[in-house]
Amino acid sequence: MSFEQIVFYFFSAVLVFSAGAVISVRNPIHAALFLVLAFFTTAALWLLLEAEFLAITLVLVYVGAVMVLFLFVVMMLDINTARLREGFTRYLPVGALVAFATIAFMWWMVRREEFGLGEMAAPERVEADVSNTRMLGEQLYTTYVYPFEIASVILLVAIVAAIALTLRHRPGTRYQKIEEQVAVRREERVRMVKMDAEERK
Amino acid sequence: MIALSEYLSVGAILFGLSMAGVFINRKNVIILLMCIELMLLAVNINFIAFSHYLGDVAGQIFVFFILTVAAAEAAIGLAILVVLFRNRRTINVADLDTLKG
Amino acid sequence: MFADLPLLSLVIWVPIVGGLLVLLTGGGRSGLEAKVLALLVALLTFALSIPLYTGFDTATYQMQFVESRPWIESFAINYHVGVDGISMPLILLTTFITVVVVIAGWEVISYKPAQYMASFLIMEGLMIGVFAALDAMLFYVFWEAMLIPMFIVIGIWGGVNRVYATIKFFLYTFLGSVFMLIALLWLYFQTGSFAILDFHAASIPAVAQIWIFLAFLIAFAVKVPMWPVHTWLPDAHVQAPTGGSVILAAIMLKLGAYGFLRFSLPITPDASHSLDWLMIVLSLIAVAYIGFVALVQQDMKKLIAYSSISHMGFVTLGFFIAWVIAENNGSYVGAAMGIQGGMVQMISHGFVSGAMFLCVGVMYDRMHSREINDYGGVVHTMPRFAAMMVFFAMANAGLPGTAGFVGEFMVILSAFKANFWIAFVAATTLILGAAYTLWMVKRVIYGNVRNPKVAELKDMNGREFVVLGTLAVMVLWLGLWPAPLLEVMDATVQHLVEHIAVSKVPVGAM
Amino acid sequence: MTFEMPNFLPVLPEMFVLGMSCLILILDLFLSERSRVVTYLLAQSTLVGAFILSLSLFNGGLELTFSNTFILDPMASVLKLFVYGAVFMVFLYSHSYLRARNMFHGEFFVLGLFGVLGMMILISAHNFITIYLGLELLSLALYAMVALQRDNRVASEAAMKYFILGAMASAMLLYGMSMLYGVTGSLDLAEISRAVEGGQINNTLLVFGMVFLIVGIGFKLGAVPFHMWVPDVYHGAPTAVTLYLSTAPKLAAFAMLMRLLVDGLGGLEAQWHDILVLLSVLSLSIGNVIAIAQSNIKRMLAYSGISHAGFLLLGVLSGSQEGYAAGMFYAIVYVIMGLAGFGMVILMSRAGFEADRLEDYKGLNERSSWFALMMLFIMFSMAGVPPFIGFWAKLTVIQAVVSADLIGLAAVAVIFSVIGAFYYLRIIKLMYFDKAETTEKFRPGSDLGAVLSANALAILLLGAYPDGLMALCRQAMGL
Amino acid sequence: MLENIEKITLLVVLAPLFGAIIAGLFGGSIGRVGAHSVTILGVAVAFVLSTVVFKHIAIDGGETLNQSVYTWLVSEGIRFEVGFLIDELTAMMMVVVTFVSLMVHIYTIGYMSHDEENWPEGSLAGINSYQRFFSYISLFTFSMLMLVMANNFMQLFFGWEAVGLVSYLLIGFWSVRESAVFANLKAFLVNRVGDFGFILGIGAVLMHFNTLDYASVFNAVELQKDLTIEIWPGSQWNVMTVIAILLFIGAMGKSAQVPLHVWLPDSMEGPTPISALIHAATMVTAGIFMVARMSPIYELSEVALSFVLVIGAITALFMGFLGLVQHDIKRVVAYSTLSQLGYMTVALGASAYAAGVFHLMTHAFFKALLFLGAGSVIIAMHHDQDMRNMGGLRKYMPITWITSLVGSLALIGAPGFSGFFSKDSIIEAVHHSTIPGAGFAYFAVLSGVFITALYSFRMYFLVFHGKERMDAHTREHLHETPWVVTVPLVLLAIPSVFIGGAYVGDMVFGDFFTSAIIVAPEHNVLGAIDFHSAGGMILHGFFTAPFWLATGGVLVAWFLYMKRTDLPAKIVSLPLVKQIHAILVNKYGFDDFNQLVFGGGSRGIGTGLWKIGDVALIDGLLVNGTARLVGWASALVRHVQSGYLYHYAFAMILGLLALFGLFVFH
Repeated sequence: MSFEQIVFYFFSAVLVFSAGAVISVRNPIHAALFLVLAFFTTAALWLLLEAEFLAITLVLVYVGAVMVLFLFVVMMLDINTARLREGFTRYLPVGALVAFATIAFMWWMVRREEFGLGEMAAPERVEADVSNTRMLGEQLYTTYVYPFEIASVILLVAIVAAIALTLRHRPGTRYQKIEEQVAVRREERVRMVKMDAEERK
Repeated sequence: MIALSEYLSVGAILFGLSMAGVFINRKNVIILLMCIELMLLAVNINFIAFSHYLGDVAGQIFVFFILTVAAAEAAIGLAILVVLFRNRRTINVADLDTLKG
Repeated sequence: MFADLPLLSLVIWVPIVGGLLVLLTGGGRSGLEAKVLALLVALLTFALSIPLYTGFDTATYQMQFVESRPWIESFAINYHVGVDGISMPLILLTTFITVVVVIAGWEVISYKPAQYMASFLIMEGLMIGVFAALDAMLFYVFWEAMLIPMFIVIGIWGGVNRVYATIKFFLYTFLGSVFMLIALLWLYFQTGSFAILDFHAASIPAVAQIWIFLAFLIAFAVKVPMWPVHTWLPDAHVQAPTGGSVILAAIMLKLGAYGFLRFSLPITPDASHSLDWLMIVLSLIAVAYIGFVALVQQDMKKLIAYSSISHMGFVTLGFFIAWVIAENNGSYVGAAMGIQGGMVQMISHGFVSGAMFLCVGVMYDRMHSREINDYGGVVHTMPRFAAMMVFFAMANAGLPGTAGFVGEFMVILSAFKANFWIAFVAATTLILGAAYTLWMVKRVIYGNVRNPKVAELKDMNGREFVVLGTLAVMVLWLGLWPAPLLEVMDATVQHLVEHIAVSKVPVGAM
Repeated sequence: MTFEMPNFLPVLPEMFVLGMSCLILILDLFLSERSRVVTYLLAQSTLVGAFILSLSLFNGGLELTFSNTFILDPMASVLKLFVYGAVFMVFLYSHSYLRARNMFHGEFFVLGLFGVLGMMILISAHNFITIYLGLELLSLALYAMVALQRDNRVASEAAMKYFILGAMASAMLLYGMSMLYGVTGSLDLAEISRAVEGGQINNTLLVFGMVFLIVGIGFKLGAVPFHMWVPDVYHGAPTAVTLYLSTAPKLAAFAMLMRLLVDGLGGLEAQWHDILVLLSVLSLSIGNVIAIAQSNIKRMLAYSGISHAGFLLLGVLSGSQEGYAAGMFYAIVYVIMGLAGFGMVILMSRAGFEADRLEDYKGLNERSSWFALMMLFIMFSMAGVPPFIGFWAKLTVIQAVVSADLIGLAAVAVIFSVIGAFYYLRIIKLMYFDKAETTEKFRPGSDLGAVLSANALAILLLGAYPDGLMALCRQAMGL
Repeated sequence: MLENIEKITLLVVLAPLFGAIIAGLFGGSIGRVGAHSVTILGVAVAFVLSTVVFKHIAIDGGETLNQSVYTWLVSEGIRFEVGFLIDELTAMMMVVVTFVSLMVHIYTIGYMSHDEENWPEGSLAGINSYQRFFSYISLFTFSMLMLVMANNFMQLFFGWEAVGLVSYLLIGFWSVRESAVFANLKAFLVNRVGDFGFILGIGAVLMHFNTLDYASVFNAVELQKDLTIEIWPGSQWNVMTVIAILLFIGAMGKSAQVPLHVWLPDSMEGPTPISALIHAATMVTAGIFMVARMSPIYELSEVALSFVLVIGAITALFMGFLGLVQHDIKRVVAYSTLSQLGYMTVALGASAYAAGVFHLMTHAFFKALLFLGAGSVIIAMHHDQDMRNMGGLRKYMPITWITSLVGSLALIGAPGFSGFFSKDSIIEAVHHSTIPGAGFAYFAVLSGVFITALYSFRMYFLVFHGKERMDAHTREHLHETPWVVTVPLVLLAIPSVFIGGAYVGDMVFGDFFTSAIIVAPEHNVLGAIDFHSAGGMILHGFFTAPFWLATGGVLVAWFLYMKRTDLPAKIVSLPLVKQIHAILVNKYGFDDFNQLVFGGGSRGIGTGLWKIGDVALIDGLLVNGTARLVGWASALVRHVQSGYLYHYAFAMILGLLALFGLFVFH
């Protein structure tokens, strides 16, 4: 077993384990942390596949931003550790069977000859001075400029949507409205009251 | 040498597991969101593996976009989650059964 | 004077447009505007349909008054209408009966009269469209669209159980016709056209013919209706308002029978031939089985409804007797008489059953009951009405001299030519028809007045008298001198017989 | 590496919509609650403008640009035109509904327009990436719109369900894309098509990938068994959003189906044909049968939508240009009918009253015979009764099926459409045959009433002259 | 020679129709006098013109007239026409029909003058019932003329049914009486059973001759006589036999032959004038007329003739018995009618058509006379018809008494009376007949003579002689009926006595009917009788069995009902007689059987088919069952939509797996 293989199998095993943990642990915070682990191991696998840029991005964007967001929401919502619901164990065997069947089938499909080394040999290692980032960038801004623009719109939509959904104007909140304060006139603030003098008792 | 099928196997198992996570999980919705992230991750592994073995950079480009979209998706998903929580004070999957039949 | 007008189109569209106008009037407070307008439209349509008869060339079987223009070019669907000796009398029947129905509903309908009248006018146009259409798709559109106003009529102005009845009516007939649609499409792909006359000319393999025939059969059998898909009819009739029952019995049932003549027989003569035993058996079941069932009905409308099914059995019997005649006699002589008998039966049944339903309606409007047992001795309070009712009952029982006789007579004569036992079973209608009709008459019209409400009945008013009287004249006229009707259809039917006598199976094919 | 300047002309409508959306987004910030109508008007003018642009670009030719990631062919043009039209109608229908529910904000329109953009991208996509991105743009906008009424309990539940299932479906779609990418080595539809037809590739793997694609497509169309979201989301979402989500996106979904299966995997027709047969039969049966048991009209229309999806699939699976044209015609007709159907729900509703229970339609004929008549048109059209347009849609589809010699399938389809007729009839029964619970006349706002009347009358008039629309669809398919 | 015979014949038919329409539609405005004037005028015109035609055809030997009035319809070149065939047979029938009808019209004026009493208080139907009655009987006259004058089967059937219709209307004329409206329904339905055979017979005729015109058919019978038809596999029937039997089934209905006779006694529920006109003189003899008219066909089938003979014989004998036990005066006459119709039928079966028709004619007169006499009694008895309440009426109503006696003598065949000639010729003819069944028939007709005499004079004695058994009130008001009643009696009595002697020579033994009736040489029984004139017959008559049998009958009646009036009751209580009596009172159980088997049976079948076939199977199982199935499936499948996200996801995965399994694996 070459070093590469050891690395591969190690990270793969960790990845699969952490994925399993994500779906099975009770505490969502633990799940999120296992997900972070999964991202890290995946990034390692991608490095094996010479996708350096994406591996780094995955760590930076996902671990650094998305998962933080997740954790933030978990904390913010103050969600209790979920109770196991009735029926979970009852239907678990069926669910597990289906899950197993699906995985088995998919696995069986991808382990075919066509994807073996015979049909698809591993490519030569690229030279060290070839920049994966540059390669991606060139493609991204030429051939895939149209999708790139769309992606930006998607992000815009995500922003708009997230704000529209969660931003709340609390009716009780008080703001200082400077322009109103400046523009105020005497009549608005002072009311002249005419009263008959009261007799002093 | 690691065969392409090895990577694909990892992707397949990961995908299958996360898919199973969606329906086996009867706890809170946030785990479902994580499962979605895992599914996309599995797909990404596939793309990058293919991209590597085909020697074609397009797969990586696609992964780039998937990552972007997944981030956006996570944002919206969490936003919906927040709205949901505010409305119902729960995000338990089993409680989301007002609409049925 | 009429030669330049697109008469058929006018006859189709005047009532539809008129109906929409009636709908738009909203009827006013009393609905009088709607009624008057509806009557005018119905009369106009009837007037427009008369030149179809006077200008009809009886010497030819060719389509007349033909209009054709492209409609949906993507699928070669044309607005193609025309009439021959088979459809023309039915169109006249439709325009005539609609006038009757409009008058019959005059003061009876107080709830949303505008919608009521509009429904009937629109239905009239659509039914005429069915009879006139020479393009299969146009036919189908009219055929299905017609269900809508009927559905509404039964549902809104019907009896207690109207919802069940009308939905049953709709779904039954809808189910029937969708299979026809598939058959029409299949034919379209064989011939490259939706023209019915092209379908007639197309040669079709035997097995395909069987399937097409069965598809048509479901559609038409439901409409006729034939046993065992007849059960919608009693329910629909019982629940429908009088006008609805009249249209249903007088015209809508004819559509199914017309379909056999226009589609099944000429398009799939070989399948009709090989399945004629089925048709004959079903027809005879209709005559005998339904006759017995009619006998025990307690509800007058239901009884008449069953009697309609039984009478329509004669129509289908007459249509499908041809090959048995040919087998037993070596020639098709006598087949035309069967088909003509069926045709006459259609027309006469239109008048007679319509009149019977109107009679029940006259009583129902006063008593709000259709139960035979609630009546008895009506003759003592409504003698003029009783005379009418007995007259129509006799016509229903097939008394010679009335319209009801002619068709049955011809069909039985023709059936005898085919086979003694077919005629035997068919002729049982003489007994059964008389039994159920006259037994009802006995219990309703004659005898002592048992129900105090009957004692307070008022005889027919002028409107009812006009309606029934007109129908009586028609029934009598058709019974005493049916020759003009036969003359109109003779060439067409002769041609049809010649047509179906020739196999359409392509030579050398299965 | 040189950068070739792409031809921007075909993308002009997309650019216009994007630009206008951004403009509205910004402008909306500065508008007071009372002048919010400007947002609405701008959104509508955006659609009109896009319509004009697309129409002027519609020349029957085929153009690829942006390195073949974008395609403008007649199908795309026609579908886009109807998308604008549909969304235009949606906005027309919704504005008073939104106002009554304090939802008349810019977000609805902006998200709506972004959704339109997503649909446009999806319709014009010629690359897996653009398909995916278009789909996601559309979906994200839709998820947000469903949850837009923030204090609505059911809406947020619906949004959550929609989101989870939608994301899962797109993940599956992606998995399928990855497999196809792996075996064909390209993301470009034309190249994939070439590779598939080249016959060098193992069929099993292609089908394996394709199955995942079909899951994604089926989900978007709402075909059984990937339909589970449809009733809950249609039911839970605010009616204005339901209106949006049940109409225009179907056109995009149809386009996606065409792009992926026909343009991309045309070589696998024999395989996807069988799958679509299964899906369509399931959709027809499940959709029609469950609809019968519904008591909520939005839910009922949702199930009816599922059955309509089955019909749409029937057209496509017949595998001929005629069939595709039939499917497209069906999709467009369904959109027109769906607009009217949900439009009626909106019309009937008022502040604090959703009018989504079937009983709410009791005795409508007494309360307003005109709108009862309009609803009658809509229902009969959906049931496929002539002379309404819905009939022609079913006809063309069945015709395509018959022409492919699938008579048995046609028979199944018509039988289920008869079963389906029952629940449409029930609405008519409620309106016409039942007594109203209130005798109060029903007088909706005249503008909304006019819109609905126009929509329903269009159903009738198009039924009388369906040729124009049919010819357009056939032209779009190169017939 | 008559120039305008075509127009005259048309007028014969149309005059009564005109009267009927006027009286029927405008009865209210023209009043009673108007109504009976116009109808009597119409029938009188018809009668006068009929005699003119009779003279022209029968006496002056005019050409047989075969004229077409109009074409009813044409189908496949076969013309169905309305037209007249006037030969001796027709001419005779026309005269008989119009004469009896005229008498009945006149008689009705008296009989119906107090008709309003028969209707309940406030019944609007009773207001113009008088006019309506006249309209009906004129309409009947028209229909009957159409029947006898027809020159084709179609019109024959038209007339056949039309007289049935009028009979129906008249039996149920007093529609307030449940028994009347039951009787008319029964009459119509039983007749329809006959018509059922009749129309099949017409079908057979059309099938083999391709025309319904008498002349063409009769010309072609020789060519077709050996054709066979397969009724059920393996049994070939001669076409002529089939046609003849089917047509005869029609005749059995109309002429009330066993077993289709059941309606006739019940038809006595109608007013007496129509019992005389329709149910004795004319309509019921239509069957006889028809068979005689079809003699060319019947002559070709010995099977059919035997059938006719046996049926007739059974009717003649067994229906006579029933007359013995009736108490209702009209029912006695009715059973005697049945029995006499049996005689006529026997004559037809024996190929003695002329004798049959001759008996038809004489019977028309004397039976009408008897009925009208009975009606006269009924009027006097204030519509009490029970003979047990009568007796000794002789001195109160002499004209009625005398005429009734004449009628009774004619009926029993007292030598010299017209009934004698006709009945004796029949008996002689049967005696000479050799076809199967002739022996039985001979026995039947001979026994019938005794029975006839017995019941006739039983009635006669019970009514006109003996103790006056009516209540005092009735007795006080007993008096002879007005002239409109008695004049017809007298006018009918005349032919009852004389017509037989006057025409027996020509009609039975002469060549009066040669152009109308065909008899095969081997069947020529009348030719075998060895006397040929009235006088000879009378002389011969005194020495034959019938005379003695009749005399015996009269004597027995006298003994039982005049001399020892206690005896009948005693005889009836004898062991065996008691049972026979019970059978007779129950009319052999025909009515009960029909009620039970046909009435109950068809209702049972109907209910069964309806409840089980339509309601349970078709509607319940198929139609609503499908709907329920769909509804059930809907409710069930609906639960899949559980609302739980994980179920939804699970469904998607299952769908994916299914697609894998089905399509990726192959």
